[in-house]
Amino acid sequence: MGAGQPGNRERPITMTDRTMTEQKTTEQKTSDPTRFLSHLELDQPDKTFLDSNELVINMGPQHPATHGVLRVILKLDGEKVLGTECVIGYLHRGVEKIAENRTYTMFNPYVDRMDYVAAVSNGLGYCEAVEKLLNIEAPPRAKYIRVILTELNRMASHQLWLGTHALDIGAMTPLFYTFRDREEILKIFEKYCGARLTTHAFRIGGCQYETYEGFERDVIKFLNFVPPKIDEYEELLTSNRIWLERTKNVGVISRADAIALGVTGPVLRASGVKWDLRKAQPYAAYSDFDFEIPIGTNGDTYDRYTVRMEEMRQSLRIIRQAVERIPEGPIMAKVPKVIKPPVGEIYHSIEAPKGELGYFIVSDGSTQPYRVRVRPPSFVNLQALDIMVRGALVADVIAVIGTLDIVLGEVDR
Amino acid sequence: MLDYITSYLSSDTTPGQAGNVFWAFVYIMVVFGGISVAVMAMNWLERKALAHFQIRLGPMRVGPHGLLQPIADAIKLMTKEDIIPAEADKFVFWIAPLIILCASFAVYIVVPFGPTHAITDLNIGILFMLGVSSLSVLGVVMAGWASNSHYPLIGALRSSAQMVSYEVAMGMAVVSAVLMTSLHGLGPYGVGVGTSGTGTLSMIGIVQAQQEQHVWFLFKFFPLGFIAFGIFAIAMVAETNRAPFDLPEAESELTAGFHTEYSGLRWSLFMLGEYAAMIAVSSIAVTLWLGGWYRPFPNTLTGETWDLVFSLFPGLSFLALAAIAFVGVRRMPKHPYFRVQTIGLAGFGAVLGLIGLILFAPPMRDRVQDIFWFVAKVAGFMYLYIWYRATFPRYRFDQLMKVGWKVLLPIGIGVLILTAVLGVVL
Amino acid sequence: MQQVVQPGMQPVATTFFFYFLSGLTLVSGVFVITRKNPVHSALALIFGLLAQAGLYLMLYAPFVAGVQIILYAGGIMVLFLFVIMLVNIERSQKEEQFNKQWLVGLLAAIALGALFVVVYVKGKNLFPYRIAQPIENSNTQQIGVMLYGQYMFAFEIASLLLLVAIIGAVVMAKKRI
Amino acid sequence: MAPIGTLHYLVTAAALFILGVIGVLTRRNVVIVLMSIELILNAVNLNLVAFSRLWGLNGQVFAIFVITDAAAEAAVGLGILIAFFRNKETVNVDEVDLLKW
Repeated sequence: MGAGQPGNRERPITMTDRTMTEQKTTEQKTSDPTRFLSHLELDQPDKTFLDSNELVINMGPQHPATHGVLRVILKLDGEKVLGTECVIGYLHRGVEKIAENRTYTMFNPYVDRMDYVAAVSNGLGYCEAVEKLLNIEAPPRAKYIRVILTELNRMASHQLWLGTHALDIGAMTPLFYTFRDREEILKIFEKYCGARLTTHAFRIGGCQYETYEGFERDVIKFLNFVPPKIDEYEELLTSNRIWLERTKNVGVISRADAIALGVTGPVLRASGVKWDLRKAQPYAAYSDFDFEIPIGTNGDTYDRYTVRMEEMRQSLRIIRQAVERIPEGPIMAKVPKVIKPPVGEIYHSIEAPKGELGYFIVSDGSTQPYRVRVRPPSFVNLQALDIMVRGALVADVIAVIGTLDIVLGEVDR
Repeated sequence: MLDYITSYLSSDTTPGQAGNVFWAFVYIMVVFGGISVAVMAMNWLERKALAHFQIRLGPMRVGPHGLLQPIADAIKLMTKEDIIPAEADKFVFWIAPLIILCASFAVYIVVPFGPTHAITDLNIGILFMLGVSSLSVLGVVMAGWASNSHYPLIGALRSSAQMVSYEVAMGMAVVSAVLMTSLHGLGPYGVGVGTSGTGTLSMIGIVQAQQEQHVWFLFKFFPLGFIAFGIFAIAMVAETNRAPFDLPEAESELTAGFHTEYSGLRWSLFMLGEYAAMIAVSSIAVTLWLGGWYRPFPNTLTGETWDLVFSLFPGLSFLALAAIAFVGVRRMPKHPYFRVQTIGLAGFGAVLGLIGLILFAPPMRDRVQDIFWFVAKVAGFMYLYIWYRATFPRYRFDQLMKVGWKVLLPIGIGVLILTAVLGVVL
Repeated sequence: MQQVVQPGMQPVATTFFFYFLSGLTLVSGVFVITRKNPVHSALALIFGLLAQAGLYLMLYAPFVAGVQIILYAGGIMVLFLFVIMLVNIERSQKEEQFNKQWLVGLLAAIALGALFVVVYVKGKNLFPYRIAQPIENSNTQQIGVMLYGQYMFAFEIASLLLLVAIIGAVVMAKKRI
Repeated sequence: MAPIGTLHYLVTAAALFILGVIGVLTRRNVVIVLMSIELILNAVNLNLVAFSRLWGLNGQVFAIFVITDAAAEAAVGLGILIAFFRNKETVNVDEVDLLKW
């Protein structure tokens, strides 16, 4: 508006100006941390549809596509997203506080309830952290079992992600296909430890259970069963024109931004950073196996999709190697009956399906941890939502929430 | 009075044209009742077929293989509490589903199920159909606005923009088909010969033109008919707000779009309207490009033998359905719990078989044939709708608009011009 | 040009339908100008337009009726509803609905009405009381011929007008061009 | 009852016209003023079509032109309305008193 007023007329831009502004923007892009803040200015009065800053819409906490109880406040200009703000905490159960009143062993099942679609990974991270604190090491057979189950769990988590992500974008059918195949993994879990979702498979110092009769056979059967199924998902989606249009160049996050925000996991790798804790800081028995880290180039939703699809295949590779080479021996290290770690603190992180899952445990020498702090990948990755969707359309917000692969149990803890 | 009723039977025109109020009323009842039943059947079929696409079983509990599920759903929806939001505009909220329903049902006035099996034949038939079906946009907009809520409003804005813009491309495709009624250039098979040079907008006239020219317009001016049909087939999916163009009711984004705030009977009216509109646009497509009630291969497989063979199809298809039902009966678990269901399915199969046998009788055979082919073609489209829904992800709004305005519309105009040129040149 | 109408095509109960449809038109017109809520006005206008399409059908103008439905009810009214949704009508509903000169306006309109009455009463004989024979049953084709023949220039001007209107509307409504 | 003649249609059209005029002259809401203009145009159309029953098809052709005109008018009018509303936040016709903004 004011374009007709004198003095407000724009100065013709010269060449130097342009280069200067360009420099400025690039500089700003890398250094200014405030651009990560959302500028919602929610206290401004809600005006009408025609204003540039008018429609504030609540997506969630009851919404079919926010993967649980995430509430995203969207500021919209028509369909264009001007800014978002995530409101979390609807699933907060105070897991970290509970830890302070439980013994180390008693707290173990609680971590399963954080990322409930990847409970095995959570347990692995916690057990390894406490083991590190106690300065003991699980026996090799236990490590191999842990790797097999964790990778199976990664498969399950990615399959669930794929199904729900595709459903968000409007393709209904992959959901059922992935759930059919995830069922096979859950059956193995059920046979192993009796639980399907919140498995509580590992104990501090190793595994509680020896593998059941026919475990290897089941796993090999699964390994032969699932690759054609992955091809089937890809057949439905990868070359689908609409899928490509919906995912390519949507929710782009640059390499620098991803690192600056602390994003990890497939989201980081899709932006072209080759960072996988299984390779970078090998834990459990991962150093024994041969596998690739798939990375993307553009950091868009499509790259994240391809990275995860490839990760599924790599997981299968790891599982195959582990099952073939699984050593005999004990499954439990010598662990004191009452776990009383020495005074000290420890940070241990693993590569969960969604990214870096870290446990920071402070011990005061008693049977209960003084403080447990979890670094949940979903929580950190969720930060990137705002920068990924700003300027995009409402439909892209859904796609990006799906591609971030968040689990609200883990975000809220 | 009896004369009045029977006199129509010997005439060869639609009741609307014959001015026979009694038969017009009968036809209206039959058509609207039939459409309602078809919507219910479609509901069942969609859930069942979609389920089998998705390795599920779909409804299985209510009746054998869930055959009574639509009835159960209808009863549930009718008895459900009908919620009107406190801040909603009551009157507009109330009338919006009715507008959609009326718009999608009024279209059937001119749908030709056979040469005489239509309620009436307007000489602006196709214009009437397009016009009336475009009225459902009003219902959508009003529903979204009256709900007084953000999601329905966005859904309504989306859907009105979508329906209006796809109507344009749709109109182009329709006009090129209408043009073909007056252009008798040779088709690729050298069959497009005719005498009269007058075009028509009447639905029956369009099918008769195809009959006279011995070609479905789909194959006329070979690629052109196909392209026009393709444009229409895409635009009609967008027009009825179905996957992959179901943005207005994209459940993952807008919960349910313009009918988010509706419940119970009113919601079911929306569904009824949506499915009726799907059948309506499919019948436009069938009439314009697939020869309407005309049987397949009218130009190559001619002669009395073929006529006889094709006239057996209605009966055969019902017998096939009956056979499927009896296979289902055989595969029913032999448990007392399933006895009622087994008997029900067997009865259903018996009724289907009986209908099939009746349709073999010569007088029935000839009467029903037209309707059968029309319905079979429309059913093919219905299956396509389900197939799309099972296969495709959803477009984003800007992409949808791009497809409508930058792809379909220019191609449509091009096809229209080429059709005109070819028709004059050939 | 005069063609014998098939007996079947004679409209049924013409008198009743005429009074019904014209009554509907007028009542909806009254609603349009009296409702507070523009959406209700638009709804009334839509019904009026549809009733008028019925009147056109009674006048053997099926093409105009079709165009009326497709363009007016399906196009222009959607545009109206769209705009009503965009602008904030909450406030305008609370305000005074009629302007300060409403009495003058009403008087002027009544005067105009009186003029009409005078003209129609005086010139009653100009219009034959019975309606003329329908020109042709399907006159859609003839309208097409006229549009592309006799009225070719007007037709082109109309298309130009639409183009100008499109550009004008975009220029008006867009925030930044 | 007398058979329906041209005059019946003309009277209906005249009444509709006057309703439109009343709407234009008395209402304050721009949207309703625009709708009243549509009423006026419709009254004209009804006249044209009624006369075309008597004197050939020219009336119907003109009715189509009038509908075209109405579409153009609605598009431009509503465009102006949106521009106006964006600046003044009102749809009140009394407040349209600036020739520029």
